[in-house]
Amino acid sequence: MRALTYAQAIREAHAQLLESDPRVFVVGQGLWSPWYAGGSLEDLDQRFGRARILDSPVSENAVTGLAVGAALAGMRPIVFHPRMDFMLLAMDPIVNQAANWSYLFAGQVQVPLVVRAVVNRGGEQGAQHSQALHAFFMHVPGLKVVMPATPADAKGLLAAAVADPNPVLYVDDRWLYSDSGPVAEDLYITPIGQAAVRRAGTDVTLIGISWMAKLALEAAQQLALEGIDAEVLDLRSLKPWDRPAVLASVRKTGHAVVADPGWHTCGASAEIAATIAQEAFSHLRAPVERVTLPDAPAPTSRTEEQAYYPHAGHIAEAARRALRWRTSGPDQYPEQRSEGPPEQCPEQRPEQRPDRRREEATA
Amino acid sequence: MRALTYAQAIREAHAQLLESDPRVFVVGQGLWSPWYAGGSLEDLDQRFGRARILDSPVSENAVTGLAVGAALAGMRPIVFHPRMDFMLLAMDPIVNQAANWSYLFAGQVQVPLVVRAVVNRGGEQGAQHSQALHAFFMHVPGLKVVMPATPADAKGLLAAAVADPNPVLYVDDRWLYSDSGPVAEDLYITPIGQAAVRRAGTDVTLIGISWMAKLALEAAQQLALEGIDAEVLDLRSLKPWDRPAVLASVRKTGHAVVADPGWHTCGASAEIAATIAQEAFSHLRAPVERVTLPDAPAPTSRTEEQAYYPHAGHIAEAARRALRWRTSGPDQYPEQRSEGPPEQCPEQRPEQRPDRRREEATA
Amino acid sequence: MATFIGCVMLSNLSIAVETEIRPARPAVQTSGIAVRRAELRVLWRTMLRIRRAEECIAELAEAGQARCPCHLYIGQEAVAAGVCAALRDQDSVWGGHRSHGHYLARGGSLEGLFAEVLGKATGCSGGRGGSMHLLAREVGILGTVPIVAGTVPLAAGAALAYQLRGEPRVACAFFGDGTLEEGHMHETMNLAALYRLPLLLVCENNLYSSHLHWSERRVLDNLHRAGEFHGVPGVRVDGNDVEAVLAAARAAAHRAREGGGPTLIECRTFRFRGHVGPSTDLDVGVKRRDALDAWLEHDPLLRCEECLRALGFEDLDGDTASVEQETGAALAAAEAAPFPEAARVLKHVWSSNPDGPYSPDGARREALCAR
Amino acid sequence: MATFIGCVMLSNLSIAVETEIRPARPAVQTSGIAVRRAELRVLWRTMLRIRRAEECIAELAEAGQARCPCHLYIGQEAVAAGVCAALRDQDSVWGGHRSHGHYLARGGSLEGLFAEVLGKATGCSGGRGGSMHLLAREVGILGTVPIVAGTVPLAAGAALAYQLRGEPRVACAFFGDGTLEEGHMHETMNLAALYRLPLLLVCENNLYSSHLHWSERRVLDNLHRAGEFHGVPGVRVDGNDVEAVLAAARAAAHRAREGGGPTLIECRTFRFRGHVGPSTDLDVGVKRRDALDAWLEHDPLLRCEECLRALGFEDLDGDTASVEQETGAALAAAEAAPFPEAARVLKHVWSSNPDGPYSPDGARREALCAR
Ligand SMILES: Cc1ncc(C[n+]2csc(CCOP(=O)(O)OP(=O)(O)O)c2C)c(N)n1
Ligand SMILES: Cc1ncc(C[n+]2csc(CCOP(=O)(O)OP(=O)(O)O)c2C)c(N)n1
Ligand SMILES: [Mg+2]
Ligand SMILES: [Mg+2]
Repeated sequence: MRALTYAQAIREAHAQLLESDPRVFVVGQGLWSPWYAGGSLEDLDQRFGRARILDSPVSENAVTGLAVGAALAGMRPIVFHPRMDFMLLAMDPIVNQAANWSYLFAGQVQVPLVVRAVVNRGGEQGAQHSQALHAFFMHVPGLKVVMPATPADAKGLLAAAVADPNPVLYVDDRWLYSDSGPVAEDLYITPIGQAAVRRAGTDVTLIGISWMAKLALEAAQQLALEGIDAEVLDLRSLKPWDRPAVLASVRKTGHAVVADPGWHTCGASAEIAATIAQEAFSHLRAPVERVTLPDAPAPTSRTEEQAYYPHAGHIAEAARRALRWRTSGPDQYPEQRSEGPPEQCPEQRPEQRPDRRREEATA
Repeated sequence: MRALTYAQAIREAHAQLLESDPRVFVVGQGLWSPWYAGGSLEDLDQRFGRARILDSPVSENAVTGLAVGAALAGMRPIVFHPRMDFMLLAMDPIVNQAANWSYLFAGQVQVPLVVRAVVNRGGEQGAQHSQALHAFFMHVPGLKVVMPATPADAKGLLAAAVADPNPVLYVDDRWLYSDSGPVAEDLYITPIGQAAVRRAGTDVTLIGISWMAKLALEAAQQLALEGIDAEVLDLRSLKPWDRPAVLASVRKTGHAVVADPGWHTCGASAEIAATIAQEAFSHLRAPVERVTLPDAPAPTSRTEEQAYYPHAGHIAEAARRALRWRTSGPDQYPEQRSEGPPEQCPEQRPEQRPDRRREEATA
Repeated sequence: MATFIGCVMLSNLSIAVETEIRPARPAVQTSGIAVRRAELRVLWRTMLRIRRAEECIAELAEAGQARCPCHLYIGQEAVAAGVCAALRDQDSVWGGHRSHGHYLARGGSLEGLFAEVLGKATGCSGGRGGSMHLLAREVGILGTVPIVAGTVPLAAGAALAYQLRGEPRVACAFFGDGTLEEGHMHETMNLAALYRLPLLLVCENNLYSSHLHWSERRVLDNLHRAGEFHGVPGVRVDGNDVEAVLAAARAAAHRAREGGGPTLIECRTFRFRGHVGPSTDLDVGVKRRDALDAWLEHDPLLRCEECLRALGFEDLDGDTASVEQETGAALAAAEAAPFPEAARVLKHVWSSNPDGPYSPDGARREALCAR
Repeated sequence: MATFIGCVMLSNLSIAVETEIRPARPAVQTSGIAVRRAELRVLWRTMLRIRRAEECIAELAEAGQARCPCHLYIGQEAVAAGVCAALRDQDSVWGGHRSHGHYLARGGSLEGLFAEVLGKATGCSGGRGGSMHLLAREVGILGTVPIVAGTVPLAAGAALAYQLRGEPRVACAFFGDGTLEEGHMHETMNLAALYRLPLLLVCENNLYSSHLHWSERRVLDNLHRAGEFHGVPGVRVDGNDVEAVLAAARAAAHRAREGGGPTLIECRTFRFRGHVGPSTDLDVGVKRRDALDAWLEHDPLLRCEECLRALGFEDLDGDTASVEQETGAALAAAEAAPFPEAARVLKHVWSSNPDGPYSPDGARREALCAR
């Protein structure tokens, strides 16, 4: 099979979908630019015309709403957000509208919408140009969420998202754009909701999302050198996510590491870890490990950026920690301590502070 | 101590904060209305003037941004959102701006902002007038999140939120407004980040949020009749949340039920359950139970509404399930089955579907 | 598809009727625009049907039978009746929290509305939406939802769909004066002008947004000019004059269908009831009590009726009786209809997945189904 | 505090200068508004300082030393210089992604800017923001961040703070032409008019938003009229004429300080470099290549210099040398400065909680600190 890059695979999926289905169109920022979408939409406007490839004003909310309305009127829009950070302006059409309409009208309408959100981070871009907010959308009933990690899935999941009668958030990370891999030439569907086993193993299950799935595979290779046989699952879909596959693997290995390129608290890793801990309770031989971004915005400087983003080594270390637990028992395990609530701190004008003499009793 | 309702306690906190600190002002929708805020802001405009109690146009985004800017310029604004659903239009000023500015500028500025978000549900209001989205904000670094469950905490946590140098999301649920309880007359602070033990017990820990803390206490009373001695924690703060208190209790009881009035997937309950399962791993004698809203939007009809919202009985039943696990062992426990990924379903115009002959291989 | 870029003429529509906030005394010949006599009678009947339905719903709310928030349309009937009369069957209509009138003016089923408001399974939204969420695809009501400005970009999207498919259809969004305070209204107007979308933007300016008079929310009384900056022409009409509304909407719909792009129509009107529920809200805003008295004399239904009688129609009582009868029968049917099954609560979260999403809480779900 | 409700005069400012998109040949006497000779020289020096700094940053970016995205201000210097000269020390300035010029025009430290762009701990934002996030409270730069329109409501909030405290201060927000496509710009203008906020809204219309020419984004070329609907008066000036900009900003600042409310100033200008980075972006948009050639002849710095020479200033080379020297020294200092410690990464998430939030991943955190 010929190889394509991740960006080329996305572009090819768009082209084939536009070709095969007149209802498909694309709207969003950067569609007529040679560089905006990192090659993932290159020249589509020339091939399909600017009526179907609509580059838009900087109006995230209305443009997304426009796509929701077009979906309700029988089209299959793909609304493109070149950064997820900007998409925060479009939460109303996504969360209040697209996610709810099927339920609101008891199934009489459907919203076959694809919201494509690009995560574009690193490169010292900082806090407002880095966010991976997939957990928000996992939380919202009525949405589906996919995050392909390979060129093949980038294509197959876009086709699946367009074919799905529900609003699907398709999250692609620019860090994957130049990865290359085999991609079938015809249009095909990678089913939403199915994880992929990237490596079979028996000792520990590494569950990766997006580029963390790639790191998980790297970690497995490191671990193999130490005689640890890790099973690697690429989750691919976050909602619905493949509970049977994850649980089956963890029940087999007894150890799990969840690697999510999002923040820690209430992130995807929380849901997956909580579910494993509940449903594979009697099979777990160590706590589920979570490797995530720290609960901090993205910094800019190269030193802090380097420290901020996890590496394969973090996943491998988490796996070792889980496996050590098995051998050495709980007492060896350094239990985490919370720093507790931060203390109240000095005000800008302390004399203006409310009276604190009374501290209310808690019981 | 005299008793106030929850709404009166909020109102009193506002009045005392406005009185004691000239930097405090309130802006948002419904402030000049006799009924909009359910009595929680009654007549404040008359007492403090309409310059400091600013009823606003229907412009959630700009009004919230205005409050962020005023906070950066040395004020202590409280921006009022009469429904959390509407606040989805203000995600940019909250998530991109308020949450990030301290970090972005390496601590040189602070955003002492209170975002007050009311959850107003039930009453057949439906999907767009019911949402409790606190998990979104727990996920975002730089924000704090509180959800008082009693009149005393409603007052004390509002004062704490105003005193805090960081943006604090203060979530109050209209279902609590008419609850009555003792509230000290002077202004006082309920520290952010501390849970309250509402009932001491030894058999199972019930961790409740907002009105689910109330239901947890009711559940404990039901359980007491059966000889089960439940400890009830009212979490009060969601970010930071009181990990030491929760973990200490669960290490003691070995059983935990988390009761959260939000959706299930990636909700507050996921974070708390995952943390307990990781950090109290060797003390847990049964899986952590989660009682939440189902992963569905809010319906309207009374029959479906009744089915949608959890009752104390659900919490009690979850506690019994956890305790049964101890006695009868895992095999008795009905492990949950995922329905798996929903099947692809018929399109509106099937002839237009992309070619599905090729299903991409996963390994 | 029309060219995207170009300059829209601001003077395409010249029928703007400036009205004072306080209405003048009702005049029999209102807008001076010829509407066929038979057509006027149909408009009147439409308004009457809305008025009677709303009065019923007010009673249901008062009695606690309707529990969902009901935002009544009484006083604004001429807007829905006039605009919808200018639309064709295949055009779509989008609304907000106060949309009973839009639904009925399009011919939506009375029983479906009553049942929905009562939370019954036979409601137009299957008992999932209540008063604030209405759907009637068979008559082109593509959706009304209560997030202020929520459906306006959606209507623009439907207009884009029609344009892309080359269909001669128009999308029409109804919204209130407060709605123009939402930023994405302005974004939408720019998009609509840029893409020359076949879109009608109908602003029902009833002078209030919830408890606030317009003068508490802006400095200028010029809503018909909201789209001027973006190249969306606007007209202002007396929204209590059904003939004036119809004429403005016809011109705008014609322009849209011909590829001329969107038009904003400001209809000056007043709601006789409060923001929500059956009360009159005399306790809020500036001048509401005086204004209500003045506007009551300007009742769109009575004005139209006077006009019809002046035109020689003598047999209006028969219509009144038949509307009464239709309303009563619909209400009885709605009251007799069943509530949805509790177990349905997890359905329709995802389309075509009849069982809803995987249940997070297996035990609870079983409990639900057992109730 | 001023009364909230009232009607703003749209004709308060009458100095609007209509300019064509293609600039006319540079004229020595530009706006006809008298600016003191010494003042003009200061303005020129400010522009020169920006120009030289931006050229340095372009080189740093080209060399890969500056890694963060840098949106250069070259070509637009007259806007920052003119507006900031109209402000007082205690006024605040807010910007966006293209704000090096605003920062320097207010007197922000060159070394702080270079260091920030290089990601150094001594940067004006402590090395946490890079080019797109600048802070210099000592000179009233209250924050520039790259979410389009992100700081404009914030500036309005600062203006509200000044008004509530009765301080005679003004907040000034700089933003681009594309920014007016964000809905909350319109919300903010309404709030500013309603509350009569002491706010300057400076729209730098460089005709492009990223790769798109204005005509690909709207149908009318009328940005100075964006606030008219809300009662915010607007003026249009030649943004490459520093005297014209200063005059318009002075009038607007005066009006704001006197309680007259906000003003929108559209400054017509052009960026000589591309949207981001040192290139010229000749591959995008309509007409960009022709336009660039025309605008290069309209260089604001050269125009001002010609004007000074015509006024008899002979000793400009000395200034050029001193700016050169200052720039070189600042750059050297910035290059010599250290990067932040990796272990700082969890700090400042919450203010006054020096250790950052509880670390979710204890082991990883230890690893971080050990590096
Ligand atoms: C986004 C959003 N913000 C606030 C509200 C609360 N709300 C419901 S109706 C309404 C008033 C709207 O006024 P207007 O648009 O004039 O319509 P009217 O009620 O007068 O028909 C408001 C503010 C809402 N539903 N949605
Ligand atoms: C909310 C948001 N949407 C999109 C972007 C991407 N973006 C960055 S700069 C820019 C163009 C802004 O154009 P303009 O306001 O004219 O400023 P200019 O770059 O011309 O100075 C865009 C679209 C963004 N930063 N923020
Ligand atoms: Mg209104
Ligand atoms: Mg621009």
